[in-house]
Amino acid sequence: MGKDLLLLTLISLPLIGAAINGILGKRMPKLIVGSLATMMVFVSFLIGLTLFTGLDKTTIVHLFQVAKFEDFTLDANFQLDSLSIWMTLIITGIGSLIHLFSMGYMSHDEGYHKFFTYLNLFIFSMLLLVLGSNYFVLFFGWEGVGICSYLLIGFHYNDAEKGLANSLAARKAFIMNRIGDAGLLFALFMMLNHFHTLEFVEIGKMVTASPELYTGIAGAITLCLFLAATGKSAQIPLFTWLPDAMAGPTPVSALIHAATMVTAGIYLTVRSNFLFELAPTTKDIILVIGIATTVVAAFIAMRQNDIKKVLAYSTVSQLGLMFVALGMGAYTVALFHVTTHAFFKALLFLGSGSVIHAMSDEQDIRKMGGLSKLTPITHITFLIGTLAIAGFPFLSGFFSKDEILAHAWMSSPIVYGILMIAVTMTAIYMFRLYFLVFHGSFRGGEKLKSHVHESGLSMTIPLMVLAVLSVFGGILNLPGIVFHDAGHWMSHFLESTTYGLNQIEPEHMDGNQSIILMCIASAVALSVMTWAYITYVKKQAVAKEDADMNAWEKLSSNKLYIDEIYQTIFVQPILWLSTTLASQFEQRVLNNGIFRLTSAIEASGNYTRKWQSGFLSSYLFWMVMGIIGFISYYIIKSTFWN
Amino acid sequence: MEQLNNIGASLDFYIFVSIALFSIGAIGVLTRKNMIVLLMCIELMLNAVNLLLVTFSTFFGNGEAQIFVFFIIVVAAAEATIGLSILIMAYRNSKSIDIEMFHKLNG
Amino acid sequence: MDALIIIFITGLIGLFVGMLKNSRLTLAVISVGLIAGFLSMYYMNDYQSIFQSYQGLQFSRTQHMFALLAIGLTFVSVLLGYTYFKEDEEHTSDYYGLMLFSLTGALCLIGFSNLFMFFLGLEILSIPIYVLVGIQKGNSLSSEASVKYFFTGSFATAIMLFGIALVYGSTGSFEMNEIQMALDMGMSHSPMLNIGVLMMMAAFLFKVGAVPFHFWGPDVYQGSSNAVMAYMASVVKLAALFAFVHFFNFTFHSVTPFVAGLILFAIVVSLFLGYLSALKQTSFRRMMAYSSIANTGFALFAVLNQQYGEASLWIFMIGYACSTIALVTINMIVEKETDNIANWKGIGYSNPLIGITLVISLLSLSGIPPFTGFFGKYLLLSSAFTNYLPVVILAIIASLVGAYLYLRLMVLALSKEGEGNKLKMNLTQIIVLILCLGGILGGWLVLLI
Amino acid sequence: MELIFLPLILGIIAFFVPTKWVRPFGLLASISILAVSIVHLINFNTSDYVMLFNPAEIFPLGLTFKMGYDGLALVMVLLTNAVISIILLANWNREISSNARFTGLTFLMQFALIGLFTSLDGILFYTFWELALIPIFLILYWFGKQDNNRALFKFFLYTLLGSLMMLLSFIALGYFAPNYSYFQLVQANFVGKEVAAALIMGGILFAFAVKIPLFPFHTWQAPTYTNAPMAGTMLLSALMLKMALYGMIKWMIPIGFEGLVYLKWPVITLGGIGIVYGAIIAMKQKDLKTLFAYASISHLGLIAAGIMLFTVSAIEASMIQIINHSIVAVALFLCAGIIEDRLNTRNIDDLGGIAKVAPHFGFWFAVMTFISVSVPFTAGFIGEFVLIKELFTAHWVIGITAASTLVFGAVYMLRAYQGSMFGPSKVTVFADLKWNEYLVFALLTLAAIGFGLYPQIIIDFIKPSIQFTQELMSGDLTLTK
Amino acid sequence: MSLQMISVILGSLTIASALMVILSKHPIRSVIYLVITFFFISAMYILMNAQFLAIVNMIVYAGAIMVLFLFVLMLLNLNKEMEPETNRMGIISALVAGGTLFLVLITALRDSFQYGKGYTMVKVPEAGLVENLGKLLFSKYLVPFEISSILFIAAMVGAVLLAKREKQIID
Repeated sequence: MGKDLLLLTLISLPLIGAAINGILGKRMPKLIVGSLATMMVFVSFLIGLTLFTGLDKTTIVHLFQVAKFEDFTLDANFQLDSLSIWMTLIITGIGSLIHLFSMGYMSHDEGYHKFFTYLNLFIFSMLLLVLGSNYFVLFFGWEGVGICSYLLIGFHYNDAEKGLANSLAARKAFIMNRIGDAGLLFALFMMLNHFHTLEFVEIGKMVTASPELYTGIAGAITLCLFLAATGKSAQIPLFTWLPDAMAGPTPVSALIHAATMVTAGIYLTVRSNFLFELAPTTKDIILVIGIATTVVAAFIAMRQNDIKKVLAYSTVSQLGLMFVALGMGAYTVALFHVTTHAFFKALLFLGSGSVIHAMSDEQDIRKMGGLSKLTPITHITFLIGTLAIAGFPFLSGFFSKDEILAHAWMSSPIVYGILMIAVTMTAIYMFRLYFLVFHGSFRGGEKLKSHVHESGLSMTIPLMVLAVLSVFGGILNLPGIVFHDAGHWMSHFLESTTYGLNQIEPEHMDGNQSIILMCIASAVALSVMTWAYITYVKKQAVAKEDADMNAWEKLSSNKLYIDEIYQTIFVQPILWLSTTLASQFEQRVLNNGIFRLTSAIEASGNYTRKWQSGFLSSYLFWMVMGIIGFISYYIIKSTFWN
Repeated sequence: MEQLNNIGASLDFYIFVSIALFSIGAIGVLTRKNMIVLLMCIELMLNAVNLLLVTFSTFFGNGEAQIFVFFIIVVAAAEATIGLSILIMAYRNSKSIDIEMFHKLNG
Repeated sequence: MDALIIIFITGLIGLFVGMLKNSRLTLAVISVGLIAGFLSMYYMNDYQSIFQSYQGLQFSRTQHMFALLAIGLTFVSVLLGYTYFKEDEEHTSDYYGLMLFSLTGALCLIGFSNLFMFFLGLEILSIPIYVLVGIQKGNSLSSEASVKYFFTGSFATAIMLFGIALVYGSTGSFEMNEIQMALDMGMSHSPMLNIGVLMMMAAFLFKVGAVPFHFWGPDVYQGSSNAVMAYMASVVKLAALFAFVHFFNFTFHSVTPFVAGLILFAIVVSLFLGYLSALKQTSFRRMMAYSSIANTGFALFAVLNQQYGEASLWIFMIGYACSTIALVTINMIVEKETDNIANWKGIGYSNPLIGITLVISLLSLSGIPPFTGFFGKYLLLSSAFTNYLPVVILAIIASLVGAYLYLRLMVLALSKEGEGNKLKMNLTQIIVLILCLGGILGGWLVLLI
Repeated sequence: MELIFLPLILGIIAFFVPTKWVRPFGLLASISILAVSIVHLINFNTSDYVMLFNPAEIFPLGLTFKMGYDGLALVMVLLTNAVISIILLANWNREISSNARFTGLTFLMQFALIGLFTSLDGILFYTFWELALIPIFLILYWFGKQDNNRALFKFFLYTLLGSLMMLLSFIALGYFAPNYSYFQLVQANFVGKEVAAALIMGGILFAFAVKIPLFPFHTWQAPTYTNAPMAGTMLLSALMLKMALYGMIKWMIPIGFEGLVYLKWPVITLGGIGIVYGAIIAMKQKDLKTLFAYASISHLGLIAAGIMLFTVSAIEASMIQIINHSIVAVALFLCAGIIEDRLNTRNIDDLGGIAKVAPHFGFWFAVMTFISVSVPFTAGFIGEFVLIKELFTAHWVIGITAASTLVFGAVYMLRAYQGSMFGPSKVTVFADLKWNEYLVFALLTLAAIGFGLYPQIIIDFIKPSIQFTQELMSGDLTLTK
Repeated sequence: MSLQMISVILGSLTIASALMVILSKHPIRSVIYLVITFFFISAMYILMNAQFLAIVNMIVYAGAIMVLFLFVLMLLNLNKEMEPETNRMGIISALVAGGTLFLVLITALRDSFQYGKGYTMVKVPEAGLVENLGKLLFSKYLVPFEISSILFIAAMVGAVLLAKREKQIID
């Protein structure tokens, strides 16, 4: 099998899985449905591995031409290079684990086959997104994942209590993503107008050949691209959909809203790095937005009581962190964090899924506690995930975060300082979450307690695999200072797609400095861990009820009122406009205006009729007047116009 | 001979008389309510036309206009006949020959 | 000439056949006579007439067409009237006779080439109509209509005669071509001639029923019977309009530009007044009368069009007349005690032939292609387009009001509520409907010949 | 020949078919018409101009009676025939399809539409334009709500006003060309008379604007749709409106491009306003049909604005979008019709939870919703993509305005979907889809995805026609037909 | 007394009697005044050497038509004062309209007056004679003459039809 065919097989397998499950799934046993879907993704992963090992240079696979317009063509082309294969591995790898997990998690659900259909579709779209060789195919994937996300968030629309909320959350996610999509579209238009192609490679060539020609337009394009990225990757100002998106089943949150889809924005930015490099202003904007997002999200996460909401805000915060890296031009670093984040965030979500599963769909951490004994595997894996995200030394998150912090230190101590605050907050809310869930006493009542049980194998195996990955993920990109030979393997691997533009390399950093930064980070993580242990285990502090909160806690637990602000600023005015236009302009001006006109015309018939009085003398009178008028016309005209 | 052939007044006088008769007829048609009088006024108007035509006939020394007058008289007679029979019929229906009484059809 | 004699004699024979009180026989005689008249008119140039042809009555190609149309429309009117006339057996033949006499007048009015024939034609056309309008003797509305028509008509005749006298006074001739010659030689600025022309125009506007001489129209149409109304709206209007157009396009063509302003005024006011007043009517015939005023407004565009005026008028009139006759026939079928439009409710839905005829007639009247009404309007408007664009636009707006009017009638007649209301139709009525349908659908094909 | 007259003949026959047989007759007849047009398609070479009627002589009034099709027209003919088959299929289980009058009128309308698309003579075009109005009017009147007179009058008079303006323009065109043959009209020379050309085209455009409908001329649409029967709405929305867009591409631009420079931006502006206006109003509508009507204003505003750019890509994209809109219109109004059939209401407030009781319907409605918001993989995406791109290239403001449809479209469509399908379970009994409805949905989805993945098939057909226009506009073209 | 004087006096008398036609309240008086008007007009015809028409005018109008009018008046028993209460505004507006018509006609035709001013008409003696008219009537205008018979037949039929008393309206 040639590479082309392998690549196409890789992409189409999930689609085939989706098709089979979609059409026949209802009549097939659940086991077959689930394993078919999982196998499809897993085989894709294996193919991806094959391609990964055999990767030498950028390969472009031409499938067919979608349409040829006057000055541009739209092609369905796919591109195989280090970046795309890397993303493919993450997607299919994590994806197959989560498929596996879902087989257990969703086993009691009615829409079992539907769920797997959607999941497979999602994987397909995601593969389109990362494997497309041009922005057009990317956009297909981009929107495709949006649709799948919509379908999966609203998966439990039938739920008696939360059905409405679920579907509303789905809608919100889709619409917010659409705003970002519009940005992507504009970027595409501008590219079409200036480059007359959407192929990454060709645009890259043009831009690198004569960067000075494109500096102006690159700014505009990258701004639009970044707008798209904020939509998909939940950055300020378009981040509010992601926490709501946790309404979906937990595997969905893990796969889509933590590990893969939300990183599409990062992928897009990395993919377009040749443009971003020409637009320093955009990069600054990205930096600022990234910092703001990471801090705000971390702040909000501190007082959330829904286990998944905490993780969701944590995801937003981590994504912000990745954008900070992007804003500094550290593309591979961002991708490194994407990778490690995929491991531990998927792990955390799946862990929380396991907890929720065990708790019979209870998500409020105030009702949990002391689960460490009841669900040991979940407990251990969750702990690993927590440690990884909090930056416990030598776990995966530690390395990736550290790279970002190092870059931040390089660029400006202020940035570093702010990021440190965010990192601290991350540790705080994560340990709070961990201790409240797994330690202390069970707060959910006896009845619930009797139901609590460890999840089945299909759920724990992914947890264990991911835990291993979370622990050892850092190996992929060890800091060069410390591990000279093994260091920065991933960065080097990805170099071919980042065009070797002027990236800041942490190599330039003083070795001691680097180690000091690492130490600071470790110290923070450890001290927060200790503090949290004291607070939540020793003192048995519980999450407060709303009434007892002080001002900042209220702010945090109410998500800084951002939803309400958006509602007031954007949603209400548009809806008001809609009603007003419909009732005032449409109804009064256009509709009634016309009816007034017609009724005026009809009424005027009554006036004209009055002339016809019925009296003969009047008729004769008017005839005489007519003749007089005629002759007067003659007199006047012949006197004055001749 | 010249003197003998002078028919009296100039052309414009006859035109004046004719216009006057015509207008008087029109005023009659407009003012009077009695249908028979109305009919008579219309006859008056037709006679004004006759006078005018005869005048022109004399002026042009051409007999055709007099033939035309002849036809007008014919038509006037026919119209008078029809008019009077309509009048009788209308009178039978409404017991009146006041034209003001006929205004059921309006609007 | 032959056709005229044949028709006159048929009328006379009809009067005598009427004594037998056999309405079918009368109809047969009249029909045969009309067909014979039609054929002799059709083959006019192909055979040697036994009568000496007369200078004052000559049929050019267009006049020939108009004459044929007039005979044809009379035939349709006769058929249409059959159902109504036969109930009044005493007078069946009188109706037919008068109608045929009137037709001879119409033919004179179409074929005239001197003012004698014109004047006589006009009178022969009108006088039987005065009678026909009032022939429902017990009906006070009918006699009122007759009175009104007669007095306004006589008054208009007087005006017309005064105009003729003045025209004669300034040109010295009653021959059309001599008048035209005199005008061309510089007479057209003479005040006397102009006043004469204006007074004749006033009388013409009266005959065709245009503002401000339209007042008789609604009252007379409403007061008369369906058959007579159909005849008036078709043949009388056709002949009068033709004479009008003929006068102003040939004889008075050098004056026409001068009076164009007045004609345009008449057009615009007729259009709007006609359609607007029609909107609120409840009597069908009255509504059609107002609609006829408006349609006259359209037809008057022909007066301003020297080149194609008569041809356009022909097409327009065939569309208008066929539609009107078809609608009047339908009205006759549905009429109960009064000709209230409410009677029309739902008849089109339950009676397919009526429905189709009605829809097509109304659409043709609204000026929607590919019906003859559209082509008529199109021809008239397109020729007026360059010179009188504002008026054309006004006419278009007015025709929108008209479309609304016709649409309402259509909607009423097609309403599903009257379902099951099957109506009885005579053979003659069916024939009339089909003939009209043919005229509306195919009349414009004449253009292609 | 048979392409044009088959519907007419079948339409007339349909009036006399006994009620029992009307349904199969209608479907079979429509399929046979479709088959005939497919035969034409197979024999068609994209660069051809196939003349169906080509009399050499010129009749009075400048009538030429030329009829024929190029790729553009053939695509429209196929669209018409296919959509009518689909509509009849969609109505299979409804009472209306067993009504001889409805079937007959539908075929008459098809006749008028095919005639319109294949006419190559100005007067013929106008004739068919008007003719199409009559069957739809009767369908709306007889099969719509009984109290719909006001809306109907508005619809009829509005369109008639437009038509009359068009008539005026055609009359005026007669002064610029020797006859009304399309090939003569396109060569009408307006050099030095651009204002006259603009006025003439303005008249024609007015007719089109009413039918499309462009922003201030749209008031007839919502009430008409609301009162119309499902089939009538489909015919109106999926076919009638396309007449105007086709007219813009085939007639207006080639004939009067000299004057259109004056109209270009006004129309694009109106289109832009329509996009936003329709979308914003659609957001709060409660009646599904009204909502879709306003959505339609939004969609068609985009197409109209795109056509007025006169660029090849924009016009090609418009054609794709025209086809897509037909699909969407049939789909959405079918959804609304299904809901109305089962529940006798279309008010979103009264709906909710249908997806729970009728999951299949819920699924297909969702698919249709996504098709209508132009997600990738559907024809709408390519069309919208290129249209917005071209608008954006012309001016960034209009580009951004047009792009708002992406977001707003998602807002109102998802709101409609969510409001009726999800949420509180107000609806407890809802018969799921019938076989014909399945089939219709499946066919529409297939078409949408097919054209979405390979729109080139449409472009290949219409490209010669559009290039013809372009060459005409650049001024180096001589015609012989 | 010159002919000119005679014609002026005749004209004035004609106008005066015509005015009396419309001014007299009594219909029968109107008829009588109308007959007188016709006599004066006939006299003017004679002045203009249109003897044939003068005779015809006398016979047909004064003799036949007016008698018919009188006959109808008698028949319908309308010889008493029939003028109902008159609408003053209507009268005034009618008078104004008629007067305006007169003035407007005079104004419009005043140029023709100048055109004929001082020009006394030259009589062509033969034109109005019976013989000449008869020749013209029966040669050039034979067809109109014959066709006018249709008019008479129509009028006759119509008059009989309308004026005949029907059975159903006798009561």
